[in-house]
Amino acid sequence: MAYSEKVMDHFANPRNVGEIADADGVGEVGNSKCGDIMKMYIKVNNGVISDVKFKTFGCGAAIATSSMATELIKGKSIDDALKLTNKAVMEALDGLPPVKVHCSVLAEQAIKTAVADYYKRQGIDPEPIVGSMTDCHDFDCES
Amino acid sequence: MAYSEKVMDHFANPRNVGEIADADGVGEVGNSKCGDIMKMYIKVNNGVISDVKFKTFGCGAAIATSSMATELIKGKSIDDALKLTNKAVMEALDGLPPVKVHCSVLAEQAIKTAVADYYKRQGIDPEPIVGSMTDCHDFDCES
Amino acid sequence: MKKIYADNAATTSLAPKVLDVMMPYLTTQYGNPSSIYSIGAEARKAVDLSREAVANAIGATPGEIYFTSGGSESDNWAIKGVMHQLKSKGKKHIITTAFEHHAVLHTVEALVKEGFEATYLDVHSDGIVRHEDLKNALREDTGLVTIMYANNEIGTIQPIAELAKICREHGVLFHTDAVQAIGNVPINVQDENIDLLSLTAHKFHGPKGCGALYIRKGVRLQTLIHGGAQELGKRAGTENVAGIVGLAAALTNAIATMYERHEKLTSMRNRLIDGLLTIERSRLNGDRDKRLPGNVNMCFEGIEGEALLLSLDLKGICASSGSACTSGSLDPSHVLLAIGLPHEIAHGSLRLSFSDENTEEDIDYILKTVPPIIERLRSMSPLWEKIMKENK
Amino acid sequence: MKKIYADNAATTSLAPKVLDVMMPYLTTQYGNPSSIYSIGAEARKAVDLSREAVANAIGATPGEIYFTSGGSESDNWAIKGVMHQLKSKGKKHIITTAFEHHAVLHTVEALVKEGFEATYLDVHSDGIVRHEDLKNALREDTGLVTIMYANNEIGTIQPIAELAKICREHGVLFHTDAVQAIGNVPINVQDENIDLLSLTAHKFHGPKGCGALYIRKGVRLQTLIHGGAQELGKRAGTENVAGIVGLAAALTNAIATMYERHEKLTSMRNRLIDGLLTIERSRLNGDRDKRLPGNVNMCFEGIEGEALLLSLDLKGICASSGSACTSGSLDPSHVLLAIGLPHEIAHGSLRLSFSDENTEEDIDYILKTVPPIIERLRSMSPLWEKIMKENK
Ligand SMILES: Cc1ncc(COP(=O)(O)O)c(C=O)c1O
Ligand SMILES: Cc1ncc(COP(=O)(O)O)c(C=O)c1O
Repeated sequence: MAYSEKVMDHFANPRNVGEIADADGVGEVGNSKCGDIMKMYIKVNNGVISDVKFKTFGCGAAIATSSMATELIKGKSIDDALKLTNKAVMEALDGLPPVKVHCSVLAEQAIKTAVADYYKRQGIDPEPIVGSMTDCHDFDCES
Repeated sequence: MAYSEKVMDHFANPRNVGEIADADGVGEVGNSKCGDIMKMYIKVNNGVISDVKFKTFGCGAAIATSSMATELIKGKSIDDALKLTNKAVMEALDGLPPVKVHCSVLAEQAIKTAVADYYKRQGIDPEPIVGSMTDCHDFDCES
Repeated sequence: MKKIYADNAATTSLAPKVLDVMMPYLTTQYGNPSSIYSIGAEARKAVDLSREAVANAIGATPGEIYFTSGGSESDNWAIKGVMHQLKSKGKKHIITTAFEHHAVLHTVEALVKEGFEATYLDVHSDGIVRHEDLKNALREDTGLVTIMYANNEIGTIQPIAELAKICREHGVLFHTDAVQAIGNVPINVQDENIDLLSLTAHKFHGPKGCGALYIRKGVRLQTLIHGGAQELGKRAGTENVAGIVGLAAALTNAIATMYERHEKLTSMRNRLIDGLLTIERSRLNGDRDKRLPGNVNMCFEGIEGEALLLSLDLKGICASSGSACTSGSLDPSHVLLAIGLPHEIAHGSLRLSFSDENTEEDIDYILKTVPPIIERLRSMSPLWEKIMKENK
Repeated sequence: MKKIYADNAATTSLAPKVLDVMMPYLTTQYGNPSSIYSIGAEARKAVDLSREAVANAIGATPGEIYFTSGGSESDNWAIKGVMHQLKSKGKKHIITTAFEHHAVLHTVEALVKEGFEATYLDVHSDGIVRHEDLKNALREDTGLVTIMYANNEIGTIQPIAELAKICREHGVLFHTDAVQAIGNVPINVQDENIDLLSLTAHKFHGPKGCGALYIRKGVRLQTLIHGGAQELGKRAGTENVAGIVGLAAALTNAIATMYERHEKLTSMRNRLIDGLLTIERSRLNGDRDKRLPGNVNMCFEGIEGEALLLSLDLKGICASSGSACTSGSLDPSHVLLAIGLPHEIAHGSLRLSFSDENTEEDIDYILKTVPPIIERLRSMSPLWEKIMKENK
């Protein structure tokens, strides 16, 4: 395994844990069968993500990627947030073991799902902007 | 492997090595393909084996059993010599490793062959007295 | 920071006095046991004496003990060796359980791919095989029954003597993977009608990379590793002399201290189980009594095993979970699924396994450390949130 | 009494500095590499670094190195694994040589029993395989060619790069048992087109019971030991961490010191050969130049190998003979028969094999000790008597 120090730091001291009661968008990805569930709450002001919180059921990498992903999008514009790739999350964490790469994908998807929810609440069809969502099993739970 | 001290003693200091120029009986058993050849010379006086010598090509156990066998029959009557079993030789040597048991059989056969030769030289058919001889391969070179 | 090693079912420390016994064979006594000269003969003697010691430990004779590279090789050899041997006799059926170690399960699966057939016995919710199930599964063409002595995750101990007796009565060979049980429970292959038994040294304070297979006299099986005439001509390879000597010393010691250890560990274990069960929505996996003295296996709803283990590691506690984190698979433990747990609960298991080296203070520390970790993880778990909502 | 260990082809002493590197893993660093907590991660790191070191030593990448329990397992895995994999593709033919180690020969024989076919290449009187012979033996259905890098008895080195190139050109996989060669001659699996390569630690001052198999990326073969996900999922079993670390350290050291050792041993070897050849009716077995630097293998007519070895042991010299004394077989060496020696001569062979630890004084002592022993044994040999008579 051998997680990087960054991963362990974000696991031991996750940033932005919690819920946002009056969130503008909420996204949940993964499922318990797969072993990981990420739930992300965003608050949007003038197209900027002014606040973000998460709750995660999952392994160390799942928690750390959630934490890092929230850090990376907090204060960013929605457009920038949508550009966040799982690769960027991994890099920011100084890498992940190969078997844990899917966690970073999950984090990326959680953000997109929350943004999609935000657009939906705005009465905007999210699909052209965010793309279609896959769930845990679609990106290979086993790898 | 682990030969007993007795075996090592008889290997390092074999008794009765050599030839008897005017032997009364000579027996050779085994063959070089099998890896062991024993040649035994006996001198007979009044039905007693007054002298015995051997030459052996073969492993440590082959040399030690030859040596011990000659010790055991020297000074004995021919009848007693014929009663010498491979088991008695092994016991006198404090045992042999299982893969080396055939060497003691070879020693027994060498004595019998020498005695048979003695009888033949006396014009006596040895078979009723000594029994028929087998060679190395008959008692399983492999075991 | 306090360090507590509570993963003795994964591997154990090498006992210093076992290492002492090994040291000559790691230094001056480096001879090859097959060599004829003195230094080789010394090594041969060491291997022979070790074989005798292992035989004595399980009620076998030395000629029935074969040294291997560990439990996995022993399991593979026993199962493939017997089935390949019996194939020509028309035997193509294997009976095992759903919660065997992968060394057994994947071996059986490999045989199934070759055309053999397998029946997986139910292990019920308590993690114990029933002898009626075995009786019902036996077929005319059953060649081998392989059932582990004690499970490596939940520690449940199987009624091996009973199961093996049924096999003996039906003329079917019986193998047991006793890797977890040996040294912890008394085993006698004669009394218990066991035909083949696997063990590995590193589970009882011996070295890693050395195991043994007991093969009852008269049982024929094909060789797994062909070559030189080592191990009575049945398992080739220059002997791991130091490993073999260490295995025998460790096993001898484990057997000698078994009863007092059993008592001590059972009481520690029970106290820990009782303490952890006070945590909301926790459960003990596997029968509470028919289990290894040093095994505790719990599930805590709403949290995931790896996160729990990492948190424990940060507090100095080495433990493990059912899920094979490093195996590349994210599936929850096949053992917990076999005893009927749903996936989401099976993901949150914790195994704590103890040896002689653990103390009551370790239990105190664990009991103090686990609850706040669970609370923290649950506080950030959307699954826990859901469970709480549904049950309000 | 002087003690000279001259059987380094059978096994070598564990180098003290290799043991030093192993010691942490025999004491405090006892973690299971599959475990998630720190002590497990340390063990994992040690295994990973070792894998890297072994890869570097032979020009491979870490993902191509699989640790095993030794040379025999590696040979078995490579040969059975490849042939069982290729079976479904209609490949059923194996090419090997008549003088392989039994770990290869008996494995091939086991496959032949299963229905595979084998061709044994002639090794000629010099103990060297000819590439024309290989070319002629290749068939449409040849799946694997396995030829040892250097022979364990007579030390002859095969033209592996040449042989492997032919295989590559014909799309046939090439395995080499490099157990005796590795660390003694430079080997680069890339440059030499080797697809699979076996090695074992105890032949280069590493520990017994630990080896490796190089499997070129993309080469598929079936698993020999199923179970846990160790060794990239291809070889199950808790890793022998200390052994693996020791293997890597010993190999690294062997490679680093190869050239100076080669020079020193070659000169010692040649002096010994010249000296022993002055004995009446003696002969050197195997090519004089294309041989391992530390290998001397002689036959002395009229005497039997074991008696010679015992006599040498009494004088403090540890050596070996072609005949497998302890194997229960009294057959003379299959290697010597393969190079065309008649049985009675093949019975009388002596192998002396040297390592870094040997000195010129050892050679002096051996040269002084051997002739009187030969004389004594011949004086009591009826075979020698015969030879002398026939040649008078
Ligand atoms: C050429 C060769 N191959 C294979 C082996 C087997 O190696 P191991 O004894 O480590 O299994 C040996 C030595 O024993 C050998 O010399
Ligand atoms: C029940 C059981 N069987 C087999 C094994 C495999 O043993 P090893 O890792 O020594 O090959 C283990 C442990 O790893 C085990 O717990």
